[in-house]
Parts: sequence; structure tokens; C-alpha cells
Amino acid sequence: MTTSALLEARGLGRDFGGVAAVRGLDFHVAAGTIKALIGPNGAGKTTLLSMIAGALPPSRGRLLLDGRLLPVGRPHAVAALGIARTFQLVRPFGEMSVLETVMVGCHRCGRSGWLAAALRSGAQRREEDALRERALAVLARMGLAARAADVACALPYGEQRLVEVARALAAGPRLLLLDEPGAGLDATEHARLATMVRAIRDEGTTILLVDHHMDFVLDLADEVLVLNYGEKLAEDTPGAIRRHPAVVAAYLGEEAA
Amino acid sequence: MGEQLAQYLASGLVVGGIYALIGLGFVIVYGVTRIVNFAQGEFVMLGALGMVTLTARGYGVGTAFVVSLLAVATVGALLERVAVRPLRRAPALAVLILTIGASIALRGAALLSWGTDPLAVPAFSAGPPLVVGGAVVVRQGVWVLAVAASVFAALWWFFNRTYAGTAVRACAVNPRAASLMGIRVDRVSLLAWTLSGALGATAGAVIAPITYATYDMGLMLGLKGFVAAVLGGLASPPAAIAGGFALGVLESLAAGLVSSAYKDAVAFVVLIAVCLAQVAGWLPWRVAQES
Amino acid sequence: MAARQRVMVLLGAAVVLAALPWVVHSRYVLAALVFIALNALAAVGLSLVMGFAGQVSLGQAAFFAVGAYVSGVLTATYGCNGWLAVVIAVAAGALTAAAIGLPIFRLSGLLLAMATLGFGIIVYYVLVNWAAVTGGPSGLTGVPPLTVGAFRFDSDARMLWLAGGALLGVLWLAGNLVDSRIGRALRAVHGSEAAAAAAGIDTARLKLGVFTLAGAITALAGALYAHYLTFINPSPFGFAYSVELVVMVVLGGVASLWGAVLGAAVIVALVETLRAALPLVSASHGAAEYEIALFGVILMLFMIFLPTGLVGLARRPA
Amino acid sequence: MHLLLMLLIAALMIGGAQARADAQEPYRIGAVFSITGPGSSLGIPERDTALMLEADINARGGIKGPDGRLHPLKIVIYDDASDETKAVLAAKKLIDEDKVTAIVGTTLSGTSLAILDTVQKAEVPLISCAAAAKIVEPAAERKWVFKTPQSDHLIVGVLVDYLKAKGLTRVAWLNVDYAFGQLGWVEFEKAAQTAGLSIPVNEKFGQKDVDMTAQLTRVKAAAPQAVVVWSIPPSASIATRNYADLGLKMPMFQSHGVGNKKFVELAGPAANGVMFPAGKLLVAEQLADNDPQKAVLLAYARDFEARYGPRNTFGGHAWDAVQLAVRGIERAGIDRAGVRAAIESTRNFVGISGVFDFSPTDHNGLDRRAAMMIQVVDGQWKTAK
Repeated sequence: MTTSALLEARGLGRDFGGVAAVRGLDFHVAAGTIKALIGPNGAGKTTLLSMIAGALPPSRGRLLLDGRLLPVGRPHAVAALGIARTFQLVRPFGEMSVLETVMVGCHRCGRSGWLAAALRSGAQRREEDALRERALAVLARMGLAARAADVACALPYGEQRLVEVARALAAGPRLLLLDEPGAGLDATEHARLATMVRAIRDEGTTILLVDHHMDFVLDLADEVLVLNYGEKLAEDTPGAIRRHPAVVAAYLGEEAA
Repeated sequence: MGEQLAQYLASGLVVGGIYALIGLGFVIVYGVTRIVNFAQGEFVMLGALGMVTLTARGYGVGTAFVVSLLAVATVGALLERVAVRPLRRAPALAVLILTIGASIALRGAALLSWGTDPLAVPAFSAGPPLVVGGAVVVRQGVWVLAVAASVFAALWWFFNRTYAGTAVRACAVNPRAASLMGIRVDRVSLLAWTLSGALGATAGAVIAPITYATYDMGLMLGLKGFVAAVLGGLASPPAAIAGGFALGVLESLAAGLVSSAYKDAVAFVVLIAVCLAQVAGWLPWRVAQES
Repeated sequence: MAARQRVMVLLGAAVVLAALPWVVHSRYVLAALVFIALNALAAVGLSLVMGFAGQVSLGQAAFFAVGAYVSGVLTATYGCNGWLAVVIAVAAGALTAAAIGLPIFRLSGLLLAMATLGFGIIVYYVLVNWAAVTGGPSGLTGVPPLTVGAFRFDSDARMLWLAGGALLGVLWLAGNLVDSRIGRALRAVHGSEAAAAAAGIDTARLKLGVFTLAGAITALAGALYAHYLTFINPSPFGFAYSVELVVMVVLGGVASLWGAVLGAAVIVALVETLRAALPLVSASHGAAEYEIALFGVILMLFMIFLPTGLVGLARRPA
Repeated sequence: MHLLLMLLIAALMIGGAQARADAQEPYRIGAVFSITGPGSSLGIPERDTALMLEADINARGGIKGPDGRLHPLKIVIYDDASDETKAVLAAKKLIDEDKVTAIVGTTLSGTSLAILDTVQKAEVPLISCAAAAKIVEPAAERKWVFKTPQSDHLIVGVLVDYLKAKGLTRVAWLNVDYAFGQLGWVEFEKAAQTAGLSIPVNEKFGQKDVDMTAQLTRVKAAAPQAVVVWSIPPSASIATRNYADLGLKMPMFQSHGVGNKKFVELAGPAANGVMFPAGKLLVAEQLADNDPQKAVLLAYARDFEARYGPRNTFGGHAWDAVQLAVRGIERAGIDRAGVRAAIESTRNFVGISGVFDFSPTDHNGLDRRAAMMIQVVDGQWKTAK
């Protein structure tokens, strides 16, 4: 495992109308690892993810990718640097098919412009084919190959979540942000997801993951960051977190009870 | 020059009072339902034409006013029940198109009932115009301002001193929280539409003696009222009133001091400017967006 | 629709279009079809904005006017070559859309709709008041018809070839676009802006791009209109026409290019049928009196009962 | 989609076929009027007049054609809703579906200019009821187009002559910001320069404006000797009342656009004293008995008022247009070129707008005698002194 930080947060903070959702947060995500982010409701997990993804400008502090500042409030520019995310609530693209949804995920892999698209130039058609193949490969990996032609928003909820992951993965990100990917999945689906996430990491993609499901998280993550009321409560390996008194008191204890 | 300025100011305030009344209708519906009611101007038209018909039948101004106000308020309520309610979960733009449809339908209905000729309504009180500080103000202009002032006062009382008014305000701030607190949001929406119908009718009734009444008067007045409301941030009744007067005076000054050729464009330049200033964050207030 | 299927349909339509003047001799029917084609062009532009950028433009008539006036003034006043003038007009439509879109597409939803409305009305006032160039409210006469060598597009049948051909061409290009990476991105933006942005799509630029494209297509329709009528004045380009275009798009089905064509056809046919039928019913009312109320009611009914438009009706499983 | 297109064409064809189904051999005249939209206050009396003439002519047995037989008259009237594209479609429908021999209308200058190309190419005589001179000028290029209302330069000329004769040389001007007002301003500016009048202020207002006080305040500050307002009701009436309310005392002049009772009705007592140039119809009763138009005017006014209410000059434009078409048909039948030639050679036709003398270079056929100054006195029209 390498120890160089891919993502780094320094003094990160975000207020909503005077109330701090995240404050003074310092942490880093090492390249090629899975970092899990846990904490009770309202701890600021999704706020943090949105800031990293560029959807929400931080009120204070800085975010660095490979030591360079991330663009603020421009999610597409962040995506261009190789950060992909999924959403807590599934966001299907209207009536789009699963294949097309995943092809949107690799939007940035294409180059062709408006004119080429309108005229269906040869280069554009070849690129289209390449995108389709790439999307199909991702779907096959996620076990969704049979669903390619289906309308995404008509799938069962669990599969919609997987489509969401596939869409993010199709971009070939360096850093993948997963916001509660396991929510609403049953035990077998959970296991499948865990295997998949590990495989993604092993291929070199760094992962930052938010989830509520403790066993799932502690089993999967290389490192865990615990948030409480927007502040870092603990940051350690899963094994250490299980024994961390403050975490046990504030969070695990609650869960256990 | 001083006398001219006073005149521009006086005429601007009278016209501004009209815009303010119409703008208030927009704000009340928008505040509660986040819908821009394109048919607001048609309420004004119906109020004015209602006055025409009733006064022509020999009713007094007071009776005619009350009857046409009630009738148009009913139209507002019907519109909410029949058309707006089925779309309460639809995107804001779908509802905007719906209200555009409603405004065209009402205009068409008015055309079929009243024809295309402009129609006259007697002034509330006869007599020569008044001269205030060198500016000439027609008596009906004084009525416009007086009615506007009473409406503002009544609305203030309603919003701050009655349960129903407080409910409307609560819904405007946060519909979900309001419904959790036991406020029937659908009833408040009905109330808002009824109220905006009444406000439109009031505006139409007081201005008809000045502008005459035609089936197609609603569009321009509605748009100007909307600009007034946007100028005030679309969410606050007092700000919309201020916006109305500001727009009226601005138009009058533009016609008087700059050029009458582009007078009507002023409102729309203001509209775009306010929208852009809002995006750039140059405004001390925000236009409330769909939440 | 797959690319090949689309080409077949369009080729079929082109054959019908080419043969039409030998089947239909009435200049009235041909002219109605020309107006359908011109309206359909503008409606296709608007349907891209509404269906694929998810925004309503209430000022689309302004781009029609820009196209008509740029091409009309260049040819009638400055003697410019007709086709060059049309190209400049289309570029002017695109530039105007980009220039106005750059600031106002940072607005969302209702504010954007109202800002486009304001823009449309301002353009109308400019046409009326800038009389030195536009001819003011009484208009501009003497716009020449377009020509290719000795062949003049000056009859209804020939104009139908031109306008219909332009429509089919635009449908082909727009259809390709919708099926492409860019089109997918557009549909994604309409579905969920946040998710699209997270996939690396520059949503603001894309929306601006669609608006610009729509401006160009609508300006093309306007330019062809000017060379067809040989006379232009501001009154057809008012707010009412912007609303009429919205009605066409909604009627046909918002996110469908063919729906926009269908909407334009239905509206023109409806108005003409009404005009033919009404004198049989009532001598004292003009057809347009019913037309206004009818438009409003249609718009309301469609929004309440059939928000997907006529195309949606056809697609709905039985 | 093809099916839909076919259905559509079929629907349009049926619309046309219906109109063709008449058994007899009537003479067909087409009419396009603005029965709705901004031009409706003009278009409605035009439509009424056309219907009245059709009924009257058929009551007399119809039109006696060059074949010596009586043919019923059928006037096919379409509404263009004051809209250019609708006017074009209506004109084409009249020409190809209804097979009319000539077209009367349209009501507005914009719609008339829009259908010029259509009638010229189809070679169908058009007799416009709209004001703009450029509809028929230059006559050599407008072979198939005639018009009956007095052109703006004629009307404005009468006004300017009057102003000059009364020694009113500093004149303020306001006009409504659409075609009618703009054309008036163009002509007035020209005529004023020739006549040596100065125009210290010229202002515009919108037809939907609710208050013209600001513009009139500028006028007041300029202290002209007279004011001209070029518009139609309701804005003309609002301006008139604002004028009185501001206490402006110089004489106020308006256009022939206020030549209907609506203006007086809306403006009330403020209209008193307003003077405007217009055709003689409004003051038919006060004309000298030897006036060539008096009998025709009185008859039309009597017939119109018996059926539709107070007379106005707009209906008169349609009367002239229909009569010219009928006279052409009497001489040439359904031969469109013959009808055109017959109209062009019409001399000394006593109509409502004036006595027409058409020629290959003049497709309006009127001169200054066709208009006069009229004043509102106690709500009534009087010949201005």
C-alpha cells in the first residue's frame, strides 16, 4: 500500500446560514486505498462529499488533489481531474436506458463536438462505438450486462444503485466518491458490492465511501474517518476504530444498543 | 423643470400604485406555491370589464366594485382547484405553461363576451383634477393611491394579525414545516389564489376609469406587475409594493427625461437587469427560487 | 430512432416533398405547408431548448425576427446576395442567442423564462423604434426571393421545397445530435443536472450551446420567411408568436423533434380549419376570436392531462 | 408521419372544396378584414359594410354581367386577425380555393403589404382598405393593387394647410408607436418642413399605455402653439383626457383615426374642440347641397346606421372597395385582367372617401378634396371653421 496522499483537506469548513455543517477538518486519502467516512445523521458526510466533488463551495479551507487545489463550485471541472461520485439518492436521467446512462458516465472520454455529432462524421461514429464498448464492459463487470437495454429508472432499486456505481466507474476515475452505495441493498447484493469495490481498488482507483452499514464499512475500508457534528472524531484503521472509546460512545454504542 | 419633475413623479406614483397592486398578487401566489401566475394580468382585465358591465347595468360604483371583486376572486379559486391543483407535483415550468394557457383562455373568453372595443367606466368621483405641489393629479389617481394604501394596510393586518394570514406566511417560508405543524397547505394555496384574484380585480376596478377596459389589457399590465414583484424579490409583499412604485416612477422619468420611444422597454430591461444582478449577487435581497 | 431508420424516414419525406407540387395545385395548401415547415423549424429549435436543456424560452420569436430582419435588410437595403444573407442571418441568430444566453443561462427555471420573455419584448421594441434600419412599424418591402442561377424560389411550390428541405435537413442534423454523446449529455442534464455535472458534463456550456443552436435554427426559419413573403414588419414577431411556438412544442410533446413538427402542423391546420368552418356557424364572430380561447384551453388541457404531448400519446402502451 | 401529412392536406382540401360547391354561377369577390386583433375596430365596420352591400345587391337581383344576365354576388370574407401570415393564407385561399375574381381588403397596411406579392403573382386585382401610400406606389410596379382610403400624405396635407392658414407654426407632435402613427409622423415631418412649420417636440406612446402625462408634460414645457396626436382609441382618448387634465389650452389636432364615436365616448368632454382631418362622411348632413358626394354619403350613413350603429370612415373604405370590384365585374365578368383594367380606367366614381379618378399612374385616385377638417363640438362632429 502506498502512503502518498491523493486527496488532502486542510481546515475545511462549510456553513449553512450561520450553522457549521463541517468545521476545521483536516484529513487525507492515500492513493490506492479505500477510505470510509462514517458518522451519525447530520454529521456532515454528504456535505463533505459534495465539497470534494465541487458541487458545494467550502466556506473555509482548501482541498488538494495531488497537492493541487481543486476547482471550487465547478463539479464538471472536478470530474475532469478524475473524481467521480455517486449520489445518496439515485438520480436517473429521465427515460434513458442503462447503457446510455453508463455512456453518459464516460462523457469525458469522448472528444467529438457538436458539428461532428450533427453530421455523424466517421471519427464520431468510431468514438461512439468505443464509448459503447467501454460502457458495456463496465456493465458486464457490475453484472448488469443483461440490463443494458432496459430503462434505468424502471429497474429494481438495488440495481439502480449498481447502475449509479457503474456510471461513476465508467469515467475511469482516480478517486471514486460513493455516497451510501449500500443503502437499500439486501445481504447478497451487499456482498457483491463489497467484492466489486475491492476489485476497483485493486485496479488502482482510490475510493472514499460513505455508508451507514457498520460491518460493511469496517470490513471493507483500509482507513476510517469518523465525523461528528462536522468535526473529526477519529481517523484510524478499522480495527482501531472498533476500539476507539469516543467512537464507541458516540456512534457504535448507539448502533449496538 | 421642478414642476415637470413633480409631474413625472406624480404620474409615476399613480401608475406605480397599479403595478404594486398587481405585483402583490404575484407575490402571494408565488410565496405559497412557487408558481408564477401568468394569468394575474387577466384577473385585472376581468375586474375592469366586470366594472364596465355592472356600472352599465346601473349599479353604483361601490356595489359594482364588490361584486366584480368577488367574481374574480372566484375565478382565481376555480383556477386553483381545476387547473393548478392537478399539477401540484409537476415541475415549475409545466405550471408556468399551464398558467399561460389559463391567461390565453381567459383573454379569449373575455373577447367573446365583451368584444374588442375599449369600454369606458365612470370615475369613482367626478370633478376637476387636483394640483399638488405643481403636479396635476386626476381624482381617480387619488383613488388608485387610496385604494392601494387600504389594500396594503388590510393585507398587513391579515398577514400579521389573523390565523389564516399567519398560515399563509408559514407556507411561504417552508411549506413542509407548515404542513407538519398542521396547516392545510392545499387550503392555503386556494386562499392565496382567491386573494390574488381579488387583488387583481381591485387593480382592474380602480384603473378602468383611467385606462378604459379591453379584453387584451391584462398582458402588459400583468407583465409590468410581475416586473414590480421581481424587483422586490418575488417573496415579500412590502418589497413588491416598493417595486411597483419604483417601476412606475422609473417609466415616467424615462418617458419624460430620456425618450418616450423606449419607455415600455424600460420595465423589461429592469427585469433582465434584476435577474442578472441576482445571479451576480449584487442585490441585497434574493429572488426566492423553487426550493 | 436509429440513424439508418431516421435516414429512411427523412428520405421518404423528401420524396413526398419533391412530388407534392404535382399532386397539390392549390397555392393555398402549398402556402399552408410552407408556413407549417417554417413554424416547425422554429418549433424544433425550441423543443431542443425545452426538451433537452429543460428550459422554457418565452422570447423565441425574437430569433425569428433577427433572422428575418438581418436577411431582409441585407438583401433589400444593401443588395447583398440572398444565400450569403441567409448564412449571415443564421450566424446572427446564433450570436444573439449566445450573447443573451451567456448571462441569462446562469438563471434557472422561472427567472430564465421571464428573462427570455423580457428579451423578446425588447427586441420587438427595437424593431419598432429603430426605423432607420428596420423600416419601423410599417415594415420593409422589396425583400427579393432566393435564387439559384435562373431558378427563383418565388412560387409556393418552390418555396415548399426550400422550407421543407431545410426542415428535413435540420431534423436529420438534430436527430443525429440527440443520438450522440452531446445529445446524451443534454438528456442527462435534463434528467438530473447534478448527476450530469458529476459525470464531467459542463452543464452551463451545454445549455448555452443548445440555446445557441436553437437561435440559429429559428433565425433560419425567419430568414426563409422574409424571402418568401418579400415583406417584413414587426407585428408577427411579438410575444404572441413566442407563446404560439411554446404551444406547438407542448402539443407535439416536449422532448421530441417530430413532436415539434406535428405540433406546428396541427396548429396551422387547426387555425385554417377553424377559418373555413366558422363562417358556417356564425357570421358575426371572426375565427380568431375562438382561436384565442381555443389555444388557451388546448394548452391547459395538455398540461393537465397529456404533459407528454401527442407523441407521448402515441408512445403510451395501450 | 406521412399519414399525418396526407390527412392534413386532405383537411385543407376539404376546406377549399366546400366553398366551391355552390350550384349557380355567382360572381365571387373575396375579402380579408382584421375582424380580430389590433385592427378590429376598423375591420369590423368593414366586414359589416361588405355584408350589407352583398345583401343589398342580391336583393336587387345581383350583378348584371357583360353577358347581360344577372348573377348573384357572393362575398367570401376571411378574418386575418391583424396578422400577416394569416392574411397571406387567406388571400391564397381566396384565389385558388374560392376562385374569387377580385379581393377587397386588407384592413391594415402591414397585412396589405404582406399579400402584395401573392396578388401580383397570381394576377388578381386587390383593392386595399389600408392607408399606407406605398401599397399602391409606384403604380407601375403595383399593377394589380388599388386602394380606397385617403393616403397619409393627403390627409396630413389637409391638416398642415389648415395649421398654416390659422397661423399655427410651432406644433408639437405625438404618435402611437405602430405603423399608423409612424407613417403619420413621416408624412407630417415632410409636410411641415415644406410648409415652414417647426416641431419643438415629437413624442411616442404605446397603444396599451395607461398614461401619457409624461409625454404631454414635455409638450407643455415646450409651449407650442398647437399639438397633434396621431393615434386611435383608446390611446388617443387617454391622451386627450390627460391633455385636458394637465390644463393644456392650445388647440389639439388629431388624425382620421379618431373618426368614430368610440373616441368621443371614451374621452368624454375632454374631446370637445379636438380637430382632425378626415373624409366627409362624418359631416355628410352639413355638406353643401351641391357637394357631389352628399347623396351617396347620406344613403350609406342611413343604411349603415340602421343596421350597425354609428357610422365611421372605415366602413366607407370597404364600401368603396366593394363597389369598385362590382363595377369592374359588371364590365369584365370573371376575367381578372379585365376587372383590373376596368378599375384602372374608372373615372369620376363617387364613393364614400371621395370622388375617385384612377389612372395607370394613380391607383388611389383621390385628391385633397377627399378630406376636410372636422371638429368635435359637444360630442358631435362639425365642419371645422
